[in-house]
Amino acid sequence: MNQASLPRACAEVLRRDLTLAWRRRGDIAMPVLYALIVATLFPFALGPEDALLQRIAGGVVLVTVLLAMLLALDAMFRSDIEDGSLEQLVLAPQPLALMLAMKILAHWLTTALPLIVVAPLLAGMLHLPLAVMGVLLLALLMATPMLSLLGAVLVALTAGTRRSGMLLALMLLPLCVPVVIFAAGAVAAAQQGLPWVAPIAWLGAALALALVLAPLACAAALRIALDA
Amino acid sequence: MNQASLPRACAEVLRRDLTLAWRRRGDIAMPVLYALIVATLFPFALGPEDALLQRIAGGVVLVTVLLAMLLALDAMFRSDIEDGSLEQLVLAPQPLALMLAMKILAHWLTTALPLIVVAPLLAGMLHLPLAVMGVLLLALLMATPMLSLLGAVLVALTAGTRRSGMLLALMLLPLCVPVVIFAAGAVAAAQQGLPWVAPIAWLGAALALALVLAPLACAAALRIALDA
Amino acid sequence: MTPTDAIPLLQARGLSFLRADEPVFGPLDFALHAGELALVEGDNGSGKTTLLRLLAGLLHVGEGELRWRGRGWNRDERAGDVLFLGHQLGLKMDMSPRENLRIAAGLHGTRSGRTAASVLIQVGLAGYEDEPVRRLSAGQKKRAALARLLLLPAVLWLLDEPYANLDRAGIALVNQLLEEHIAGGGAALVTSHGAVSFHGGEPKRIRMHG
Amino acid sequence: MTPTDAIPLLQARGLSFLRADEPVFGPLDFALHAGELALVEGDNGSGKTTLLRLLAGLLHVGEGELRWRGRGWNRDERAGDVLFLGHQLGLKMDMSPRENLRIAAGLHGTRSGRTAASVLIQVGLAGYEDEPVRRLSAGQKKRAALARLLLLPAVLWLLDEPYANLDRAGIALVNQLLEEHIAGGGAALVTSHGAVSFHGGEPKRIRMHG
Amino acid sequence: MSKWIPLWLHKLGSPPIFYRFAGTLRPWFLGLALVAGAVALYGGLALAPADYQQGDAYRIIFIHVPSAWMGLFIYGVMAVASFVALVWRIKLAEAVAMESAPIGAAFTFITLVTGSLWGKPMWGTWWTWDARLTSELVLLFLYLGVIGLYHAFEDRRQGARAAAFLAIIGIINVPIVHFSVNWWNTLHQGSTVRILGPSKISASMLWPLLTMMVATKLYYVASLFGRVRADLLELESGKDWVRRIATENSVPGEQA
Amino acid sequence: MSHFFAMGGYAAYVWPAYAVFFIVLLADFVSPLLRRRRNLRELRARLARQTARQHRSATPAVNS
Ligand code: HEM
Ligand SMILES: Nc1ncnc2c1ncn2[C@@H]1O[C@H](COP(=O)(O)OP(=O)(O)OP(=O)(O)O)[C@@H](O)[C@H]1O
Ligand SMILES: Nc1ncnc2c1ncn2[C@@H]1O[C@H](COP(=O)(O)OP(=O)(O)OP(=O)(O)O)[C@@H](O)[C@H]1O
Ligand SMILES: [Mg+2]
Ligand SMILES: [Mg+2]
Repeated sequence: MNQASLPRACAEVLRRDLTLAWRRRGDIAMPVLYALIVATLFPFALGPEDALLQRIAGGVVLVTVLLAMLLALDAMFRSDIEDGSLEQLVLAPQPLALMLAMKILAHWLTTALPLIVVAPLLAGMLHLPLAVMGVLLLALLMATPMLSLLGAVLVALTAGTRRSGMLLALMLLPLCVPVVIFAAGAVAAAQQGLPWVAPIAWLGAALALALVLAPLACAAALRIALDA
Repeated sequence: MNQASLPRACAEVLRRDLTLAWRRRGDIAMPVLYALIVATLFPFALGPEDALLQRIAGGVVLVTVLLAMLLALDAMFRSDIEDGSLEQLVLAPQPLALMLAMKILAHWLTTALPLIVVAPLLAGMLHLPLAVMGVLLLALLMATPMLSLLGAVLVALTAGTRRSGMLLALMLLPLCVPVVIFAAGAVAAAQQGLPWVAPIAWLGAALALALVLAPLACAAALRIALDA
Repeated sequence: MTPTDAIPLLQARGLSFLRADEPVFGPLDFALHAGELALVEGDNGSGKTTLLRLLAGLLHVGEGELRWRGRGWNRDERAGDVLFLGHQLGLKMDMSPRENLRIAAGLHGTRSGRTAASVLIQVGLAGYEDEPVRRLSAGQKKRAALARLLLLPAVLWLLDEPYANLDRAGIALVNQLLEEHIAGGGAALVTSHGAVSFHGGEPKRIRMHG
Repeated sequence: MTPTDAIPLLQARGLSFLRADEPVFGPLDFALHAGELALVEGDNGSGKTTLLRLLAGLLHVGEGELRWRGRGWNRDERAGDVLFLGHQLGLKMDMSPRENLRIAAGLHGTRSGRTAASVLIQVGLAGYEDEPVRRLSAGQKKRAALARLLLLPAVLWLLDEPYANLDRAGIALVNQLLEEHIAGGGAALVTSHGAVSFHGGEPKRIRMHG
Repeated sequence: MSKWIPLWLHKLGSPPIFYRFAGTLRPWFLGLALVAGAVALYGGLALAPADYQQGDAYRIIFIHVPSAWMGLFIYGVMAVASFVALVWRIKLAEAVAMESAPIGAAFTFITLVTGSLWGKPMWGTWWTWDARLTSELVLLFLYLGVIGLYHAFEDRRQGARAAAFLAIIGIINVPIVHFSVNWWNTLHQGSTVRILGPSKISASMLWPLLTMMVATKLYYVASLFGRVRADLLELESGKDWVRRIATENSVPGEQA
Repeated sequence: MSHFFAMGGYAAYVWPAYAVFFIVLLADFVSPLLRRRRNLRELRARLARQTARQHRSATPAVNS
């Protein structure tokens, strides 16, 4: 009998989710396209005035990326619940929090990372100054894992329900308000030539905390949500 | 044997979808909340400057309502496909296009109508002038059924795939760019005191066309999608 | 006993379904008359479900020919004559069995003398008429779906594994439903792995392999 | 033959599960020893599925007491000892049976001398190892799930209607799996409506009603 | 398990006892709330003089501020009850937590509406994205999230536990939202018009305010008791004591 | 009296505020009463259904 080792289990879960994402690579492209198109709609809806667009560029990119992630979040556990493989994961003799951390990592790699890669393009389309771009990317690198982690906890809570992603949006908003404020604050400060390190540092601290606590909370939430 | 009559079948389908929506009335509230939340995020991301918000209010409300509808669209046939009742509807001895038209109507009533009701609130929070509100509502009344109808055709096309709502967003957004342009054009014109009837009239004409063609296209798309 | 001289309800000649240009099941030839029951037999993966979905009109004919009452194979000819019960039961989970039947009746009409209430008692769901289907057990859900067979008018029943998830009483119920339907001049195609103990004569068999 | 003097693997005393404060099944008392098979019997809706989900640890005990190897009922005690196969098979539709097994092996470990390939041949999926599960028929999917039982190490199997959707060869396969498992000192709880023809002695029976 | 909980508290935790207890106390709380409310209204609307700057518009304060306080206070109660519910699986705590949420949401909603009705004459706008206003809106969303999650579950107790979890995550969030929003607003120079400092308020305005605060607290208890009673009937519908109530109250003509 | 109702010209703001306060709280107070009535009614219906079920299981069981 070959005992299952913890590293092997982690690797297997991560690998599984990445493989599944790859099999559906069309779906990876979707958040990116969604963000692209929403960013495209704004000039149509607001009129193509460069100064106005530039003024709102940072904020619109942030909100767009956030919405795109929100859409993808909903699917984080859905298929696993539907086909019963989440039950199997919960029943496996491995620390659930760690397994879920792997799933969250895979989710971030497949949804947030592509969004971060195209963010400069979006920002460029809305005429964000090049100098601010670095700060925007840094802010996204801090903010998106936060969203993945917080989102995972909430998705786990809704795991036992048949609700759409809307409820998730409602629950996530209060949690992501601080994240958006800090991220947008950093970008705005950079755009005005003010120091922007403080908000980024705050985000970093919060991220470190979330990295430790969110998987545990996620596991607890999942056990509550499945017990019906 | 009691033959099924066409009016009864239509009424039954409409009634069914409305009942189901009522049983999940939480879900009806969700697009509304989603729109509220997105509208709330913008001031956070852009800063609470009233003049700026007023300038972009019309566009943001339009895009927001559109995104909220888009999210809800995805669910139009999903549960019916999953539990096999769409198959049963397709196999029923009734004109499929008409049955689908009823489903689309129910969907519009349960998602778009609540959004239209809260749109003035959203617009008010973003300081859209009161005088423009009427035009915004008129534009929404034209634009949202268009989206429901076009969306239904696309949802039907993607029915056979297991893709997420993203694919839908991707396919729908190019189609709704013209809708957004006309609707936003009308609102912007009204805001600047210019005549705004022409874009609304165009929207109305397109809507009339869609009302006739979309259910037929939807039925055809559905038959193709299920045949796999 | 079976009127082989009459025009068959359903006739297949060299029928097969192609997936990626490969036939899922070999060319099939069979005819089904009113008052006949056919068992579709075959191992797992031999194409029984595929055949039933094809006959229901959900999949299109790959090769060969299908005739309905001796005429062509198109939707309008068969409208209202065929009922299909697949792996997915087609029940709305948030509605009660009674409401589900009501919708089906609105779309298909009802047999004379049958009501949703009477039919639900017959399938053994008395007391569960107004419970959301979501709260029923696997076998109770199946029974709720079977109630549709009793209520709606149709000549041909296509039943994919109707016995799965049912207890002994449930299996006896399905057999009884089939016997009554056949005796009343209906016809049915049934896939099943379990032994079907059918009283009204030996059923026809359609073998999927070979 | 069954070592009733030894500490039972699983022991239930006055066990019941409450839904909206109503017991779904009556208080149950039973004990299961290593090397024993128990059939859970009951009509549709009598609570068989609920019992199995409870024993798997997905639902929490409502009233009464459960003991595992004579000690308390907590997750860490049972870790790795229990395998559950429910109505939902827990297979990823986009992956092949082989890949699905590989993941399960990563989480649970494997029995010595078993490999994914050998196990898939044993359940009759030779030739389908690398086909996405989505493309398998209902019975083939079930077999892919059964392969997990062969590959993973576990003492107690909880099988909810393992015979459903299987052809005769598949049913014989399940019986053979159970016999080997029992003979090797394992235990199993099985719900089923069909007759279970079990060679290694008469199984224990747990009646859900009365 | 919970030996250190005093016996009387333990007894109160039993649903049928609490049902009766709440049933007898509720009218008293309601009556006191109505009396206190009436006194406060008379003091606030009739006795207190008009404000020298705001005129009579300031009289909204007598409902606005107590409601605002209740919105925050009830969130605290909900979070504590949630914690108890999760840790000790006490059914009564679940009911208290979940039935507090709609009351808290109602008060928060009232705060928002009365605030904007006050803001229009004072600030010239119904709404601005001021820090305090915005955090109040976020608080409403927190409440709605808890309510929504609770109702999203088929099984009520499971829903209660999931929503209790969310409520606890939310209370960590309350101070974060508060501070971050402050931080946010000081970045841009959005200034708030706060004319009435607490120190400036005169005694004739203060006592109706405080009386109304007491009235809202009493009302909260009365409303909570009514809601928890209804909830317990639902949660315990399998138990005999509920069936007895059901059959006792049966209306003739209905099948009992 | 009309002076009182005029609220120094702010009647259009003050009275709606109070109206909202009372209407919302009234709704909050009444809703559990209605819910209680409905629940008791449903419970009675459920009890009736249960007796119907017991009737059914009292008729001879098919299983051995
Ligand atoms: C939608 C608009 C408004 C909202 C959401 C709102 C919200 C709040 C909240 C949450 C509090 C409680 C703060 C605490 O106790 O920590 C509060 C207190 C208060 N509000 Fe408002 N408010 C609004 C508009 C106004 C307006 C227009 C005025 C007056 C011009 C006003 C005057 C006050 C006063 C005097 C207090 C008590 C201050 C204190 O406790 O120190 N509010 N408001
Ligand atoms: N999610 C649920 N919510 C409420 N009640 C449920 C739920 N699931 C099942 N029930 C009820 O609990 C009882 C037992 O259900 P369960 O699924 O355990 O039965 P079962 O013995 O597995 O039946 P079957 O043989 O039909 O699968 C049934 O009466 C059913 O109506
Ligand atoms: N969606 C699909 N795409 C590709 N191949 C499929 C698909 N569904 C089924 N197949 C393949 O077609 C064949 C027939 O499948 P079908 O479901 O009709 O079998 P079945 O006779 O119903 O089997 P069972 O008794 O297991 O239900 C199988 O070999 C299966 O692998
Ligand atoms: Mg099949
Ligand atoms: Mg079951």
